[in-house]
Amino acid sequence: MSGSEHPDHLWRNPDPKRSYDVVIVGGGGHGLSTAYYLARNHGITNVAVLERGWLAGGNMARNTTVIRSNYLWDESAAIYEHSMKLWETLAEDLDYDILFSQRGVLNLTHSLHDTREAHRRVYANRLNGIDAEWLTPEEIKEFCPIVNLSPDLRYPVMGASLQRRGGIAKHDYVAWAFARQADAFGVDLVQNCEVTGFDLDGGRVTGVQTSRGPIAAGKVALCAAGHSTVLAAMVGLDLPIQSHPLQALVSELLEPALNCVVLSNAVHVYVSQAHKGELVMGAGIDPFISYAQRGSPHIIEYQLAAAVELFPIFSRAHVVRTWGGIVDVSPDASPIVGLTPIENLFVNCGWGTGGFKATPASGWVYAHTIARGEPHPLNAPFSLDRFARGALIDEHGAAAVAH
Amino acid sequence: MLLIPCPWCGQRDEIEFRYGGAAHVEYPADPETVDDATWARYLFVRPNPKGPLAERWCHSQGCRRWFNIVRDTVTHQIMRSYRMEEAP
Amino acid sequence: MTRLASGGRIDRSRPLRFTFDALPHTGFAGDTLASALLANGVRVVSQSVTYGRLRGIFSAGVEEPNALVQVGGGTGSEPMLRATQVELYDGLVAESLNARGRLSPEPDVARYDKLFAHCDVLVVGGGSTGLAAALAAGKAGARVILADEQAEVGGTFLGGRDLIDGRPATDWLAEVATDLAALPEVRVLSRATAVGYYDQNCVLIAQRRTAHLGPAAPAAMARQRLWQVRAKQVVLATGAHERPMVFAENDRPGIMLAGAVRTYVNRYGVVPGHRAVIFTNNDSAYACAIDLDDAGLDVPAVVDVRPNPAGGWPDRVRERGIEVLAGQVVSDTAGGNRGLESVWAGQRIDCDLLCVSGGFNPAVHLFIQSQGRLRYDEILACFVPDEAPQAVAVAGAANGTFGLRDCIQEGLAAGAAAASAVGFGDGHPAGAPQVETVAEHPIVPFWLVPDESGATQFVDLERDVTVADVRRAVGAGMQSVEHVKRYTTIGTGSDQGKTAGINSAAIVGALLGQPVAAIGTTTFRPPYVPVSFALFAGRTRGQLFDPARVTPIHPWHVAHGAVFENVGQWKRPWYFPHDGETMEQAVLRECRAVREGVAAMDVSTLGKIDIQGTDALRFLNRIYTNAYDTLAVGHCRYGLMCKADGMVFDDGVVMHVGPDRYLATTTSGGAAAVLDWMEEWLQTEWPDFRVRLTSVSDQWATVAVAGPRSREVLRALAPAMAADAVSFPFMAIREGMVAGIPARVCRISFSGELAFEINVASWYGLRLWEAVMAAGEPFGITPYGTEAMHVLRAEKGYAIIGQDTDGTVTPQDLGMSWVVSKKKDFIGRRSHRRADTARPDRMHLVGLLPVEPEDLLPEGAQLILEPRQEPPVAIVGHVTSSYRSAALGRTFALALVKGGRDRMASQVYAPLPDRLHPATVTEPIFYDKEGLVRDG
Amino acid sequence: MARKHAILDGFASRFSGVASSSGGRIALREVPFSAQLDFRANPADGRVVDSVHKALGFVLPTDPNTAATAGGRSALWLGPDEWLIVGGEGEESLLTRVLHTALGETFGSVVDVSANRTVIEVSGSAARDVLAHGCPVDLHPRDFGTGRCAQTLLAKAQVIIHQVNDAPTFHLFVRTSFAWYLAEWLLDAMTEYCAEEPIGVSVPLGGQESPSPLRG
Ligand SMILES: Cc1cc2nc3c(=O)[nH]c(=O)nc-3n(C[C@H](O)[C@H](O)[C@H](O)COP(=O)(O)OP(=O)(O)OC[C@H]3O[C@@H](n4cnc5c(N)ncnc54)[C@H](O)[C@@H]3O)c2cc1C
Ligand SMILES: NC(=O)c1ccc[n+]([C@@H]2O[C@H](COP(=O)([O-])OP(=O)(O)OC[C@H]3O[C@@H](n4cnc5c(N)ncnc54)[C@H](O)[C@@H]3O)[C@@H](O)[C@H]2O)c1
Ligand SMILES: Cc1cc2nc3c(=O)[nH]c(=O)nc-3n(C[C@H](O)[C@H](O)[C@H](O)COP(=O)(O)O)c2cc1C
Ligand SMILES: [Zn+2]
Repeated sequence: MSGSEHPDHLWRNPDPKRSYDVVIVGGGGHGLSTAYYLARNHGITNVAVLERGWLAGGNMARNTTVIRSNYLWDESAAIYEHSMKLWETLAEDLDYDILFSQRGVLNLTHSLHDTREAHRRVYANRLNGIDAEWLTPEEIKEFCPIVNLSPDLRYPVMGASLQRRGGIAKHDYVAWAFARQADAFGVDLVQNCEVTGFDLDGGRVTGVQTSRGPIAAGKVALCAAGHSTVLAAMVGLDLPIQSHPLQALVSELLEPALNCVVLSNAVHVYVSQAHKGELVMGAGIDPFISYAQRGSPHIIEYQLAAAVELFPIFSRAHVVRTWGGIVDVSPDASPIVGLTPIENLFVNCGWGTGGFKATPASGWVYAHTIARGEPHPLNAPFSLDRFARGALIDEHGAAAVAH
Repeated sequence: MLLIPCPWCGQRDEIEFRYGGAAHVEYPADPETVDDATWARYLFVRPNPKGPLAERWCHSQGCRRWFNIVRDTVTHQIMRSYRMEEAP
Repeated sequence: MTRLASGGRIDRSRPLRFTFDALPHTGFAGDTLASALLANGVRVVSQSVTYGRLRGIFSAGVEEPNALVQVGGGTGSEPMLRATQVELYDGLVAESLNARGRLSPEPDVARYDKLFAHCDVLVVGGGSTGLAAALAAGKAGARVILADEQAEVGGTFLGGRDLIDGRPATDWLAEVATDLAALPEVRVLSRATAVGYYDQNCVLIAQRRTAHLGPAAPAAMARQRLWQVRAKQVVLATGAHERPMVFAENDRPGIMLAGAVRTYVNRYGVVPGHRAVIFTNNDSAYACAIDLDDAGLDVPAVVDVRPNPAGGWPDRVRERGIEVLAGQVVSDTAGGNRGLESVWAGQRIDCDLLCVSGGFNPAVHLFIQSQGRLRYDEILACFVPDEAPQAVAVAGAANGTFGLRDCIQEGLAAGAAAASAVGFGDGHPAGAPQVETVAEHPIVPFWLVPDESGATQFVDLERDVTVADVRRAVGAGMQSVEHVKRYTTIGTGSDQGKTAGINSAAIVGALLGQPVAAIGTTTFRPPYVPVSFALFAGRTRGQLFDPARVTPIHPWHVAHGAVFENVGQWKRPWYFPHDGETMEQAVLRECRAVREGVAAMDVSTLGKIDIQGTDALRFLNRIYTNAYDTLAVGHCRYGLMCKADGMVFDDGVVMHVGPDRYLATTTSGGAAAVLDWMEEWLQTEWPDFRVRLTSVSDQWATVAVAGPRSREVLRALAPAMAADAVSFPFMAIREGMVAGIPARVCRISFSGELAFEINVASWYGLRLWEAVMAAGEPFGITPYGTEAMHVLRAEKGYAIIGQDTDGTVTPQDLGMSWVVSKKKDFIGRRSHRRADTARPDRMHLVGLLPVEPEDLLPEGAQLILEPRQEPPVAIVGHVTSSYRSAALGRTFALALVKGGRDRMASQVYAPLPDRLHPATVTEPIFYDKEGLVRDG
Repeated sequence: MARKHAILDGFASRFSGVASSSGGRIALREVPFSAQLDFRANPADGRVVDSVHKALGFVLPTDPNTAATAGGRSALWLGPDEWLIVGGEGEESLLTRVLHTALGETFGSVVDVSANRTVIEVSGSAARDVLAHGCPVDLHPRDFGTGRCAQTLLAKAQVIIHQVNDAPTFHLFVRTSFAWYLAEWLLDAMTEYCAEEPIGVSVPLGGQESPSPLRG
């Protein structure tokens, strides 16, 4: 039973008030952490988080919980590392055991090209103050014995980068922990409240229309992940975001078998074993746009073929559930956090397949941006206008393959 | 697994196709005269509606023809399939 | 023993031995592990996951939450199987689990496969409804697949004692099975569970094929098969799952679903106890009382929550002297280490078997996956299918139709309608057979026996979750079943809450004062039952995980000891070591051969695209950054292409091979993407262009012969071809016979040396290579691989797309403005003018000479300006390529460096784990800057 | 003239073993070196169509996924204005000439792709079943049949499948660089059909699975 892991009280279920200083649209991890840091860091508590469904029922409920900060570019490294530092004290800060486990994240490489890129990242990480190591196959064997290191693999493992401080946390608990503290500060968490329109006064936003009536707002902060363009379109704002299905799956509970997080780009796998014992595995992104929270089965088939290749021991584990989320993909695979051309309207989106790990930092810098009306230095590079300038922060990793 | 009606080959499994994103995106008539913002819109901003979307696919493992379909992004129902030269 | 002397569908002439937790037992062919365990009097089969409570077999099907076992004794060990679904075989070895499985380290040597199948009508579920549907559709002439998850079709009535047309229902079953077998377009799959319902009627079926044979399973036969069925119409006849009742201590061994108990008695000839009480809110469990009474058990009472159960069933039970405790509930139980001993129903009743029925939940899992919507039916007290966006019909118990005759009728109608919807038959079903019906007394929904603490009122047996947990969740502020699910873990076990889900919703509703209809269900997701990873992987394993592409010359490389490199899907020789040589020695030797003598490389992997038509030139000018107007027939030119964002995408050589006809090469990994890219622009943006593109990558095998003595080799191979520098200038193309093979020869060089690329039809590739090696022998010709090729090109400063670029690099960044036309528009041109793209301090490709000539910088090493290492340190670039050069007698590197072209001769540092490595920034060209050796 | 080398040379003995080990249910061989021309022309241009008809004896098929055959040569529909013209070994120059003549001055293209793909021939009563393990296209006789062709995937290789007779015999046109992979895949997919004894499993009533997984 897991009930006893949780506090007796999480949140009230208030009806929305007529007006708030700040209305946050979207009660996912980012919306909730934004509300929390608005209250905690900036003393702004007359805040509502409006959620169309149940709290943290979007991507926050669906992600594979991988946490790491070993991003390539300086700008990304800085924001994700800020997040990592917040994770390291988050359970205490929020007074909730969020099962944050720094068990290490291993990134396998399978070609010279992969290996070169991994080295590039390891070296860059170190200069950015992020822990990063390169492991040879022998060292991988020691660190994670169940990885298949046979040279007979179609794409044999050539090595791996390792971030020991990386790991996982329990996604739902993280959301509830932020929600509980925000609630305690007086933030209204309003569920089943869909934002259906915006009130504008000239070029300024003054409130929102919702399925539970109009709500006036000093500032409106979008935090709607896959639905960001749908909301932005209501005020005539076009965001460079595409919403794609991203699937994941779990096995039944198993005795401990996998002691760290393993990622592989080439033989597409990302997998960890959650604290209860289920293997949690992310699949590939479906190429098409979808809001259905489901994807195609061949993606799952490929995923499991890759998993069994790399972990022969998984062969007879069973998939007990697959699901999908709606990820908000930006052209450079980096988030968009900051101001919009509309006064008092802020945007936070584009975290795509990797924003869970950013949950604390995203809320931290977004709250700052909302409170001050200007970006925090950490999110300044992630402005919406970077696309016009061409100042992209390309985290896709290297593109083509050599001659 | 979508079943996609290629206007030429008929209904085929999604795995035979390559996705091409939104259809009917206009290339700026004279890229040299548009400003950076307009050019960036062309490069990066695409329709992303919740509901029907006109989109391009290429039957890359089949007849290699690009074509358009209208597909609902919520139900995945495909309402229409038409050739490149046909009106949207 | 609790096995009946006769009856059931087991074969008493075939005893089977098995062990459970190391104790030996015997069952019969036709048993499941569960029925055999019950027959052997095994009541405790597991301990619960959190509290370690004793648990027994609870159901007879997929919904089983308790009897999870590890099974071996056949071909390998498999965790977390349901004893209710494991068919018994001789030698089976099973162990109990506490709802947590064990992965076996022994390799899984079994085979798994996949099959694509197509049909007009897919019927899921082979109970009375599904059989009727398949029969109706099949008789109409449609192609039909009927999939049932059990070892034999028949469904629920195999566990009942219905009469059809006055005879046992199994007689009807035999007839239907014969009829179906006679229809050539009907295929019946057993042990085949539909696990996922996807878009456009794509249904995945997981079939167990050999596990039930145990050690006798043929090794060549796939153990399991994944069917990907594409059906024009689907009929879901998946039946219904019985709901348990929620009361204190409701998890003891001996407490079972009433329908399951009937199945054990009637289908397997097993009575799971001696003295049985029934606890129900509906009529169906009365049949259980009668079956048990007939089987000779003591049945002291039926506890019925309904105040006045009347009508056919209660009467029949009362007739037998079984007491009906109307308006009563079982509120508590007592027991010991063998399970149940008594129940409390206003009075203590001793019993070792409690048969519970809280009503039925139609198995709507697949329907929901198909995007169907549910509606709550107040009369039936369950969620039933409502709107269906796909071409799917639901029939029988899955549709809330619970009478056998109605099920058959609905099945026939659904089958006929589905067939006629796709052009077979008129849609009118045949008449249904006669089935005796008993007047029913309606169900009274009943979700929860009142209990103060709720701490032993189990809602989810597999996950060990109680009413107390639900109460805490709701108390904490949770109002959605989705939250309650996640807070308590109800429904997240390997049974996915098949017996827990609706009860949990109803209890939440009760706590919030809302009807179950308003609470709704959590989301049903694939797979319907657990599916092994291996089955999803199928035969996509080992060397079949991904195609390994090879050139026609590949056998030679293998025979000559090449070490291979994976380049995309290609297998390419990386280097050819001699005996006792290290990689470094081999590569230096291969490089030296190119620079000093002659060497040959298989470059057949390059992509090749035939481009022809009167607009071909116009087309090339738009695709590539440089212009082709002045490229004469018989000549070729290097070309670079960008994506619309201005970033370098691919490169290659464009040959002008005839009037309006070109042949473009692409990088080995980029071929497919480049062709798709070209077709996309051609078909979508420039449909009026008269241009045709054809992939000819595999048509041609290509051998590069490079080095100062390559001309001599060519002369030996093609005496008729003038090969001197004037007759055959750089970037010229000649056609003619080479080694007796029609060939196209280009004077292209990727090393700076005199070099020729000889293209022949791929079926001549191996012959050509052998001829080149033979002709070159007098000159010491050396085969070389990709590594030497990389070194040589780097010495010349030629960038490799994907190594020296990463999708963020423009041609200008590479110092290749010479290949960017100022006069014409091309894809990506506009992007080069954007503020950030035009910045002078972008990353530039430069050369690096480590200060110590033996210092080999690792590729990927980051560069800094100040010799300081405390992070964070401003990064100015990174090493993209780095090698030891035979020609230079030292190491060198290429790097992308911020504002690099303005830093010539300055120092940068690569901070590596051991220390700082200084290097000097140079032009990215190290060898033969003046291009003197090109002509040999 | 040098001798050609068939890309699947090394598979010959494994291929030929299939017929006996499958009890005659499958036969497998490489048919190398056929002449293959990628031909693009406007199908509405009667002059082109007539010219091809006169020279080669077939009318270029315009129904998607169909092939026309005459005199041992075929035209496989590849797209609305594209065909693969297949002839015997060494006929590529002849066919090139014929097609160029047919095109005349009209817009189109002729590309010799004879060495681009090899042909793997799979035939026998179990052939259809074997292909169904990796091919998403419905090859059932009601939907496919002799004279039909399709460009699709077989496992992870792109192929053109052409059913040439009712045996049934299928010609799989596969790019030479994928031929090894496809050969290995086919042999693997045939395992169950090539076991010493035909594999059938006795199952209780109603649970029949015929030894051949695809009936009819
Ligand atoms: C399968 C999968 C695996 C992933 N794995 C990882 C991983 O391992 N590591 C990692 O770092 N990241 C991962 N991610 C990404 C991560 O989940 C997301 O980037 C992150 O959760 C997004 O932020 P969020 O939590 O605020 O979004 P969400 O939880 O999606 O929150 C957005 C909310 O906005 C609400 N909303 C939308 N429209 C409206 C409206 N009109 N009115 C009111 N509310 C509205 C939605 O209902 C939703 O609750 C994964 C994602 C998926 C889908
Ligand atoms: N008296 C009652 O209240 C009551 C309630 C429920 C059912 N019933 C009886 O149950 C029978 C209902 O007939 P029915 O045919 O609709 O249901 P059924 O339960 O007889 O048959 C359903 C069949 O589908 C199979 N199945 C379920 N899901 C599957 C899947 N995903 N893939 C493959 N197979 C799957 C089951 O194993 C079963 O064999 C009737 O005999 C009816 O009288 C009675
Ligand atoms: C890290 C993680 C672990 C999970 N573990 C389980 C699990 O053990 N059992 C289960 O049924 N679902 C598990 N889920 C999946 C959820 O049940 C659910 O599918 C997911 O939250 C998406 O919601 P939806 O399927 O209701 O749309 C897990 C999800 C995540 C993100
Ligand atoms: Zn097509």
